[in-house]
Amino acid sequence: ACGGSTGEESETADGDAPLVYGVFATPLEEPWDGAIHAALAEAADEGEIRYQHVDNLSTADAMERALRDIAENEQPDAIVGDAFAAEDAVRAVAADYPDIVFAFGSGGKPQEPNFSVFDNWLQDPAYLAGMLAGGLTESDTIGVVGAMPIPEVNRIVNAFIAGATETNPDATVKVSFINTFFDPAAAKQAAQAHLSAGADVLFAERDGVIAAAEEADVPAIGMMVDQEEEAPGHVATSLIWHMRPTVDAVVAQVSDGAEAVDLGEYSFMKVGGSELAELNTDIVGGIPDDLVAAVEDKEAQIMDGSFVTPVDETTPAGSVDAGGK
Amino acid sequence: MSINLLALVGATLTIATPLVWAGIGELVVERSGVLHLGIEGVMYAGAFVGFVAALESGSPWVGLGAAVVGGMVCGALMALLTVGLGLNQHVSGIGLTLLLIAVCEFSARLRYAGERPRLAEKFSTLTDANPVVAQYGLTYVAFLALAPAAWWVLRSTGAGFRLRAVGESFEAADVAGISVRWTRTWALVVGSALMAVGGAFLTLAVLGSFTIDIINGRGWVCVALVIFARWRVWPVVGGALVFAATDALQLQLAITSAFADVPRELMLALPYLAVIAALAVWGRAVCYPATYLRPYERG
Amino acid sequence: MMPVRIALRDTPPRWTAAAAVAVAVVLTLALTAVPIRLAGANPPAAFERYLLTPLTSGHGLQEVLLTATPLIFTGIAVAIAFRAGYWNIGAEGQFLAGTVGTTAVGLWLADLPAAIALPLGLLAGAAGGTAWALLPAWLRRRGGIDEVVTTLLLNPVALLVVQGLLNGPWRNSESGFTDSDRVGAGYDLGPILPGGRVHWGFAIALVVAAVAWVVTTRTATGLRIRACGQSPKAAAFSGIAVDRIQWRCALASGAVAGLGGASQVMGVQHQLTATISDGYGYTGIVVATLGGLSALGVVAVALLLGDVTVGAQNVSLVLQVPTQLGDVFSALLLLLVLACLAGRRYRLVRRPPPRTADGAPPRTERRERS
Amino acid sequence: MTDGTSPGLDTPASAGDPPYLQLQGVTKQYGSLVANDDVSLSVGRGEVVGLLGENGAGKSTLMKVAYGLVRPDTGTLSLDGRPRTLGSPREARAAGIGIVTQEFSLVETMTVTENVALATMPLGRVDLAAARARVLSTLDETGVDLDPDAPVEALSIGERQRVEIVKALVHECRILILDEPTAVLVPQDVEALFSTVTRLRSAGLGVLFVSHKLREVERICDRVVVLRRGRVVAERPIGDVDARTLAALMMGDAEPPSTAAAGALGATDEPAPEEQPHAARQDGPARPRLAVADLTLVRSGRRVLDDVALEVGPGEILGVAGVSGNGQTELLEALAGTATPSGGRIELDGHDITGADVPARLERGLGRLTEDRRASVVGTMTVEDNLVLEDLARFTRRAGLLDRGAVRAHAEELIARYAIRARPTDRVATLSGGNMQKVLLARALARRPRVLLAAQPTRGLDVGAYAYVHEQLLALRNEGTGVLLISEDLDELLALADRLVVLLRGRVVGALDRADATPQRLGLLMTGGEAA
Ligand SMILES: Nc1ncnc2c1ncn2[C@@H]1O[C@H](COP(=O)(O)OP(=O)(O)OP(=O)(O)O)[C@@H](O)[C@H]1O
Ligand SMILES: Nc1ncnc2c1ncn2[C@@H]1O[C@H](COP(=O)(O)OP(=O)(O)OP(=O)(O)O)[C@@H](O)[C@H]1O
Ligand SMILES: [Mg+2]
Ligand SMILES: [Mg+2]
Repeated sequence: ACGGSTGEESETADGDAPLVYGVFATPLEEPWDGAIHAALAEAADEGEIRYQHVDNLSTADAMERALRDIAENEQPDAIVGDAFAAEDAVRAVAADYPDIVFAFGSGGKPQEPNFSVFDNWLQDPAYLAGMLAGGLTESDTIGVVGAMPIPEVNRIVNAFIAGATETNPDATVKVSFINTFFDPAAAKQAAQAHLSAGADVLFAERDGVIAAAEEADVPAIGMMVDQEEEAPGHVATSLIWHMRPTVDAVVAQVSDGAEAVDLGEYSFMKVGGSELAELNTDIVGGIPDDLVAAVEDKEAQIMDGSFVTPVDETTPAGSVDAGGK
Repeated sequence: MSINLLALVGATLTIATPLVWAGIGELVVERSGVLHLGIEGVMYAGAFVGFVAALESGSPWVGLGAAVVGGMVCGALMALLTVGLGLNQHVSGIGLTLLLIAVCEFSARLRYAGERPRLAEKFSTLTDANPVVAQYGLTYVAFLALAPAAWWVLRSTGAGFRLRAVGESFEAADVAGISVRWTRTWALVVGSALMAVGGAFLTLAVLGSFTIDIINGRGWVCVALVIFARWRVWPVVGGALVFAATDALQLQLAITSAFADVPRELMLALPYLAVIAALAVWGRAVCYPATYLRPYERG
Repeated sequence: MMPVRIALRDTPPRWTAAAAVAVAVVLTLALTAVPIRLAGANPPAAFERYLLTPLTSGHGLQEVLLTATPLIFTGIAVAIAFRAGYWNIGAEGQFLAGTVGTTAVGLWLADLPAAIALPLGLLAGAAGGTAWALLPAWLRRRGGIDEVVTTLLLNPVALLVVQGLLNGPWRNSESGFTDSDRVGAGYDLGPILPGGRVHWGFAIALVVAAVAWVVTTRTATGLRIRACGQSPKAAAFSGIAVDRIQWRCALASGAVAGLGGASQVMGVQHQLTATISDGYGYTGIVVATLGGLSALGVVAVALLLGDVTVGAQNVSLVLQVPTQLGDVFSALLLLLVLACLAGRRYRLVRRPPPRTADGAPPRTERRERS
Repeated sequence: MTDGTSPGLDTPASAGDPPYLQLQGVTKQYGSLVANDDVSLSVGRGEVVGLLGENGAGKSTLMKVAYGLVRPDTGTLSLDGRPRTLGSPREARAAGIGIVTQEFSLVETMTVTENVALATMPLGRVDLAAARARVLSTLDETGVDLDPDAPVEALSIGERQRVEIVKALVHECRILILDEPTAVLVPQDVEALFSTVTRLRSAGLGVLFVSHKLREVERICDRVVVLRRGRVVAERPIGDVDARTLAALMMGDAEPPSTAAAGALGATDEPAPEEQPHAARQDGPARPRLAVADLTLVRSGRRVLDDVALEVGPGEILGVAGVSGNGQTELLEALAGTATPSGGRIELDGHDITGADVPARLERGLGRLTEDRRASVVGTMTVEDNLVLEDLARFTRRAGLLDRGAVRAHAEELIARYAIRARPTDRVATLSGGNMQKVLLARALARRPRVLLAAQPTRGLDVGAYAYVHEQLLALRNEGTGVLLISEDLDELLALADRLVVLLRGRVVGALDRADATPQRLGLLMTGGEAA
């Protein structure tokens, strides 16, 4: 995201470190691609890779143009990015350049020989966050504001609901989507609709919700990065996506030769692909110790594999009576 | 569950606020015969400049001031293009929007690479009594001061008459010794300042943070509202309220189980369809300001 | 007092257009040098890539044509309507409606052979665009309801329709992501040159432009359309059915925009996605007006924008500067080209030695304004 | 450049004190066209200077220069002998100059009062009540009749001209510029204007008066200046000029105006001899070319046309007199096909065309010349395109392709035949109204109409054009075409019409033969003073 600076860093980086290109459909400001970019930039800073990137390739022809341009002229070792909305183009290019490692965020299957896919599998932290929310709510109503009902969001929201059900069988989880990745103002209005409908805990899958929570003085749960500092008194915790393990897997492929695998589980919590930020117990109303204990206990079960969070990618209904379902 | 009426009204007022500010700004400009499609970009610039200034200074008031100044500069730029050089208003406006958004996003990228700073202090609602009156100061000003003032100025001051004269007939204004160029320039400067405030409302009051795409088409809605209102102040306000009300309603319906399986997109489309319907019902024969879209040239 | 003054030309000579664009380019370079430095790249390298690189390699040239294709469609669409005095700001929505139409047949009748699929797909796109243009045109004709508002507001609605379909019936059956399945292979508009990226949609765009050119400049209909746009009153007085002509142009405009959508689905995306239109409809307004509402102008401007778009992407990719820098560049170029083209109407002339009867200095200089 | 005298020397004004207003060496070019070429002109205290010249001679341009509306390329302007810069009308007003421009300069959506007050409004709150009072007092000082609260868009052309005059007179000024103020005024209004001017003149007002009507110039001017092609070609005290010489001066080498023109211009008092009004109607009562029966048109509740009945026979010119705003415009629209009547019947050669659209009417042989030129041609299109606009079918080859060659030939032929001063490729907007009118005339006559509607066909035209249009109308009449001539110019009606009807508030209130029509009787009928 850092203008030219990234480019210059990469030049200073170790000459024979693999050259990895980040190719993103949305601007880096969008949290999803932002997370991928952050991990790659971090790896570059550590000299693991040389890193270049281009973002905001919203149409298939722009995406394909960039990929071919890179593959043709820049001799990269690997290309990482998101193939949503351009599956065809990306896979076509990958097929034309079998020696380059392609690792793309995608809902599709891997493609021989060199096209691996990954995704942000945050159902584990989402489940834990749900438990937390279920325990925190007194009105038994929880509000969730999401971008749009795409699988990655759905399974997070559904896991969240499942978690809430565990700690609070009577909880009602209300879900609304703003149908755009941005427009935090709309997200805030949606959150306020939740509040007016009685919600007293909010899950901020999108920007703007935390502002509403702050004004209404209720706890909220952040997303993608630790958002605690945005509202120290109100952000109970955040779901965090760590792309680094995935990146390392890609780097490994560069040295051991390209494969076509599903890198999905590198986003799972037990491999450190995702986590729930440290609980912030000094939020309004605090967090009861037994709830903290319950969450940490479940976290441990997930880490040792004794609990596997169910994955459900169906679109959650606007209002789910957790108990009822 | 039932709809919470108070909350609905409160949300309506908040959602309508930026539309009222920017809409009245657009109205002032269009009354002088200039179509200001730069509005989307000016709102965006207002939101960004206001945010940056507030962040640096730590005071939202400084941010507001900066937004106003920024808006005036944008207006002057639009005036240079459409009044000074007499360029096509469609292209100038769209071009200005593209330019301003690009410049803001570019600067945002350079300044805040990655992280999302928040304002230490943002405008807060004047009271928390109940959702209806728990509004930001800018909302109160928009409805209780700006709109009446705009209405009065246009209706019964020389400034208003000059604005309309220029919008209706170059020859008449000219012969009456009214400078078409200056009038239009001032209209653009003042109007754009109002638009910028509308944009800054989102960053300085509603969110206290800036993200790209923050205006997300609200400017285009304002253009539509102004034409829909036939360049009259109160209908602009009314239109903004209709739009905002449907939007707020949609947000509440989306989370009531009764409407769970109505397609969300249908509800999201409601505000636009509402305005079109309103126009279709009592929007016959819009007559534009006579000098609309025409550059002014003198022998 | 300056020895020269600025005077209006009767008609600017043709070559000045090219000159104006050149001047605009130079100014743009000068103005963008600073931000480019700020972004940590060196301006000359950037400029070369913005404008020249795309044009110097065969495959870069192809990318330019590819990028220009949707802009030619929307540009022509807007030009048709504007010429007739129908302010269609809704090309964006009509373009999207076109993509929906094409995708619909492409999904439901996926297995048709190309011979049938191609015309059907294009037809469906045009039909979709026309359908989306129908309501505003009808409101305008029946109730004199202003089309600017209605066409403008239908754009976001069209996008919502796309999203609704992608969230609902057309959700990708494999990935579950919100973009449709691939349309039947029969619907693919192949590359014009084998292995190339420019698809036949570009050829169709050129044909559409050519037809538009002939109609507006060579036919009686074209004359009627211009009359309606430039003086509806006089047109009506001369017995031209203004309403009907504007109605037809409105629908034709929608059809062409929809055709653009079809070409984008069949030639580029091969599926429907929520981001399939990169604001082509709005850019079309710019292309049309900058192109002077003439078919040739539209094609020229579309190619220029295509060049800059490709170049901008290339810059951000190779020099690692933010993509928005490209947007800054093209927005500036746009405004400056507009300004320079307008500037052609003026020329400097040497002022004849002022005659003064009583030796009083002539007072005219300070009155000069261009 | 001017024959002999340098401007302003032998004029009463400059005998003692310097002239109020003096323009010297004014040159103004538009592109290649020189609108004013080294023009010098002065107006003194209590002096009325007439400015004459053909269409496009440069009169309006010069007036606009004097008022700061147009910046000359060179030249100086001095007030009371002191050189001044009039960068803008604002300064001109401040210097005490008032103007009635040729083209209306009114805000249609504002009321009469608001229009009048516009120039003097402060930025802050305006006191419309006071403004209204001022307007009312000016109205009865000048004997002009207007509703101060009427929105201008609701006013007829004549009424709008009155507003313009009130606008100029309501503010104190020392110099008044009147650019063809009478072109659209009825006799009563002209009288009112002239008496006001005379009164103010004796109070020291200096007036610049532009007109194409020599009779008016002779009446109120002390001195005339003649422009041709942007140059001053003559400047004479009114005493030693007569209509014919002036006309000759204006048109330069062009042949002197026919007696018809001279007659219409009042140079000679008896109607021109060689017109034989009934010439073409010897052969008994033929079937009427145009027959209108109880034609009614209702607009916003008002019956603007009320049971109008007319008949125009072959080879006959029927004149329609009336104060503007009494239904002439609507009558024209209803007949031309641009307005649909609420009731009644229109027959052309016995065919009912009441419901027919414009093309159908054109097919039947209807030709139109309207009062609003600029709404009858597409200004931004070329002369040749405008000339074929009504008749596109004839110039279309198969596949709808336009036969450009034929269009060009057509244009060149008409330009030659009707002496239009323009090239086929000129944009019509750049033609002077006179030539614009010729274009319309050519377009209408080219289709050999069986019935011609002519509304204000000579409004604002110069001597040459005026005479020319009249000759064309008479020739057409003599070929057997039926002509319906709507005009507010009584001289014109009396010179051309075989029979006359008078419109008052949308009804026909009088029909008389030309023989027993006098300006007095008509004037009475037009103002409702006498029922016929
Ligand atoms: N705005 C303009 N642009 C280009 N040419 C102009 C313009 N105004 C005037 N002209 C040219 O200057 C010439 C003089 O115009 P002007 O209005 O002074 O004529 P005029 O004497 O007033 O004619 P008329 O008797 O019809 O009023 C015209 O023939 C016209 O070609
Ligand atoms: N937009 C324009 N471009 C070029 N010339 C113009 C333009 N507008 C007016 N003119 C010129 O200004 C002159 C005066 O214009 P105007 O409309 O007053 O003519 P007019 O007074 O109607 O002519 P007439 O006295 O025959 O009625 C005309 O000769 C015309 O050539
Ligand atoms: Mg004139
Ligand atoms: Mg005239």
